[in-house]
Amino acid sequence: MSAQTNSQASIQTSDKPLGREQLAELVARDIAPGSFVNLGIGQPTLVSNYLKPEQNITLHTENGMLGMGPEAEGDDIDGDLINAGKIPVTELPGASYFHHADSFAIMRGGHLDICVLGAFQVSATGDLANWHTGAPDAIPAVGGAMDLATGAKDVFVMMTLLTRDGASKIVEACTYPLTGVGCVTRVYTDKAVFLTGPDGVTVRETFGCTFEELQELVPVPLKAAAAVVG
Amino acid sequence: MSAQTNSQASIQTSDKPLGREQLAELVARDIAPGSFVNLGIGQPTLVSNYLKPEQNITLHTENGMLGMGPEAEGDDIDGDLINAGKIPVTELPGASYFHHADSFAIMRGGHLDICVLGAFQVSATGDLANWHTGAPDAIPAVGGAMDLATGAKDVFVMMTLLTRDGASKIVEACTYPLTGVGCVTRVYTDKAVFLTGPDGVTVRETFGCTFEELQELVPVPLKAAAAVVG
Amino acid sequence: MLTFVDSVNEAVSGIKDGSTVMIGGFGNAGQPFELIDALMACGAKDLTVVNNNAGQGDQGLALLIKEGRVKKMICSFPRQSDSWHFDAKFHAGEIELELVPQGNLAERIRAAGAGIGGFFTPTGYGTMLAEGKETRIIDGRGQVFEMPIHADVALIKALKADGVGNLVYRKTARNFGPIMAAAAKHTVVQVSEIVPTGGLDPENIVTPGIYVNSIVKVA
Amino acid sequence: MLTFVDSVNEAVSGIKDGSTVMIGGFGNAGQPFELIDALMACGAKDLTVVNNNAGQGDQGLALLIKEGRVKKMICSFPRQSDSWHFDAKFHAGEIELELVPQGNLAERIRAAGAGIGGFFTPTGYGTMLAEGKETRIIDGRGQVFEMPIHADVALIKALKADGVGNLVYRKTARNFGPIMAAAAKHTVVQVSEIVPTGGLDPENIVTPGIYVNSIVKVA
Repeated sequence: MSAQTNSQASIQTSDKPLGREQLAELVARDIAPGSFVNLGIGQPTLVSNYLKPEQNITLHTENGMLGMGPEAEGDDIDGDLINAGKIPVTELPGASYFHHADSFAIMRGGHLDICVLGAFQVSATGDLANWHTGAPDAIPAVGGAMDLATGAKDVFVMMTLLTRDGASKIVEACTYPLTGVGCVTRVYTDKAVFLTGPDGVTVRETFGCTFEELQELVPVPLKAAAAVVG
Repeated sequence: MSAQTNSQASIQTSDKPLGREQLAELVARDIAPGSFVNLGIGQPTLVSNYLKPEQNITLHTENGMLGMGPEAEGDDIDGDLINAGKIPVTELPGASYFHHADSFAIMRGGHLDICVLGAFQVSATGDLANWHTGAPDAIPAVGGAMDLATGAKDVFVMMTLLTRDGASKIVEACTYPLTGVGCVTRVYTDKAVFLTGPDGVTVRETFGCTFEELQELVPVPLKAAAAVVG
Repeated sequence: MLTFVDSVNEAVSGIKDGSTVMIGGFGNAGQPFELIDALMACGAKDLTVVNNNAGQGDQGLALLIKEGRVKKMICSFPRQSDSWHFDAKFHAGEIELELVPQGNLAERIRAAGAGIGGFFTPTGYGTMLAEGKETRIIDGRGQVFEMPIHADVALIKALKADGVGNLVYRKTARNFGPIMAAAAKHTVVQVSEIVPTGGLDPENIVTPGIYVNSIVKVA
Repeated sequence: MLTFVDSVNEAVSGIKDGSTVMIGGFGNAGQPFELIDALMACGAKDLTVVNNNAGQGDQGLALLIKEGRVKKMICSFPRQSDSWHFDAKFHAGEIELELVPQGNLAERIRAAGAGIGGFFTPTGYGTMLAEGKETRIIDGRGQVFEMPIHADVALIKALKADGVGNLVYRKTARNFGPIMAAAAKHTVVQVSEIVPTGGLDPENIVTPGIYVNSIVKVA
């Protein structure tokens, strides 16, 4: 019991919850050197600001490019060079262009090391819901979300842990329509980093709360990361 | 009956059976201007010698090229530029190269107007047997034959009508292993040109024999081409 | 048979009421704006349109939808901040939507061009977009059966064409062009430049001329 | 992870007994002769080899077969005038043959790289090569179900690589290279030239570096 208490204490790595930028910086730091990565639209795009040149990360955009550079500004803006969010971007040395089927073959064939996505909900077994609120009058739009969720070797989710109403977005089973089944491997939130998989949810670290406080917020049983326990 | 006799007489367009070169010339003449064509290994390759520049025919080779030119000679021989028969060829202006899946997509997707193939047998309904003798000790080798037979809009066969033993290669049902089912649309032989399809076998023209003499040789009911009857 | 035509109106003249029309482009990149305008002008209706989106703002595909000329959209991302014409038609029940994950859209278009009768993919398995579709477990993964998407006509944009219809594209404007060109019975291409045959390197052709039927140069 | 290695022997060191190895090339064009020689030298046995043919003459793949290192061949055209080593092993019942129509071979390799679980194709329907396989009628055509072909290692030849592993090929030597690179867990490429990153036009890359693991320059 005291060992567990120790473990719970030791995984709190920050006194405060992380902000969006801090979270992006953390995700960037966790991406292994040499990885091929797709950053989803919205919050995941922030990660690119914190990737270091020595990490040698190659960014993929599903509209047909590897080796995507930063957002284009001023004279560099070229209407033929955009990312999946339709924002003008730049091309890095070593870039390549390909058509949509070849681009999605990269995703679907399991060649991307990591994709980073936003989410409405993630289940205890890694199911992802991030494309559709399920509201009867909502016009559904899926884009490449299901291909990324299903195809990448690792699917990282970035989100706040709680909804505006204070409900946990990590849930026993998703109530929103699914994007993919059992696909999420890691969840980065303002309050903790979770590892998800067939064995359930493991907490790697917490921010501004203890393991026990976190467990109070999340309606699925949590484990503390074994590596940190020792 | 006399109308039929007339028709039978009128479709004899040559006093003698055609030789291999004459047959190749006839096939070449029958290919519509602007067509995309794949010529199989062996006798069909001869057709390329009789294509006229004004026909504007584009040749495809399944190992990854459109716009193939004549066989290469002397200094033009380049080990990286070969046809499906592994013979050095040349490149014409407007040529393009692509990988094997893209090349077979051209064939399998129905984009070739015509392929010309050799055959062991063709059935009354256009089944093709041209890849395997079926002998128990034979090592089977199929290459692209099934893809061509199944994919091209029109499949022309070039062969002698009779085997060395005098048996018709146009048969009620193939006894050799099939390459494709109901795929052959036209058969060019030394003794006649046949149109094949779901409605049976129609004789377009005969060489060195009458319709009746031809029917004696071929064990399936023949019709004379309606267009020639008039 | 390849023809070079003088006007976009002539280029789209083969599009009839009830045609299935693929339209290239992702965002504005690769969108054949002038051909879409010509499609608007030609009057064809009851169209099934295949595009990644369902029109934006008050132009192009959005206008075609507004005017009630599109019976059905096959797309992956119809909802955008300025997709008000589609939104209105959809809520009024006046347009049919087949929503397809973007990778399935691309692969189904590719399958049509490559003569594939259908394929299994993990994308969409276990989601509402697989409802009513055949599924099976292959190598331990749930997979969904998807069918090819064929079209009567494709309208696409390329950078250059040569005299035999070989095409090259520019940057991410390539997107759906090459696969739509192969999937349609009749492919219409607007290009910025026409070069003599032999003017494009055979190693760098992205769409071979066999897939191209009509080319029009747009200034 | 991409590495540039100094020798072909080092390049093939990941090949183990029982590996499935794809070997590029059609005829001599695109054949990675030096990598095949290194595979011969490394001693790995019980191999499954995927190649269009089954070796010719007394070199390369033919030697590997002669030495009994190949348990199974997956190919479209094993019988050639000089395929005597394969012929002998086959007649002695010492090698297994999976004969695949060439287009199915290419499409199955492509499917592996693209994450397709299987597909239906008209090629082979009604023939002995469809015996025992699932079939169905789609749009009035008989079709056969074919599964992807994955590999542990691909050995291919390209013309040039840049510093991030992007590849370009030369003429019909391109053939199986791009699809095998995508279908294997580990892709080894022999190239004639290595150019600095940025030295290949992004529009003209045929195999993006994401598919490449080891590059060796062969004089």
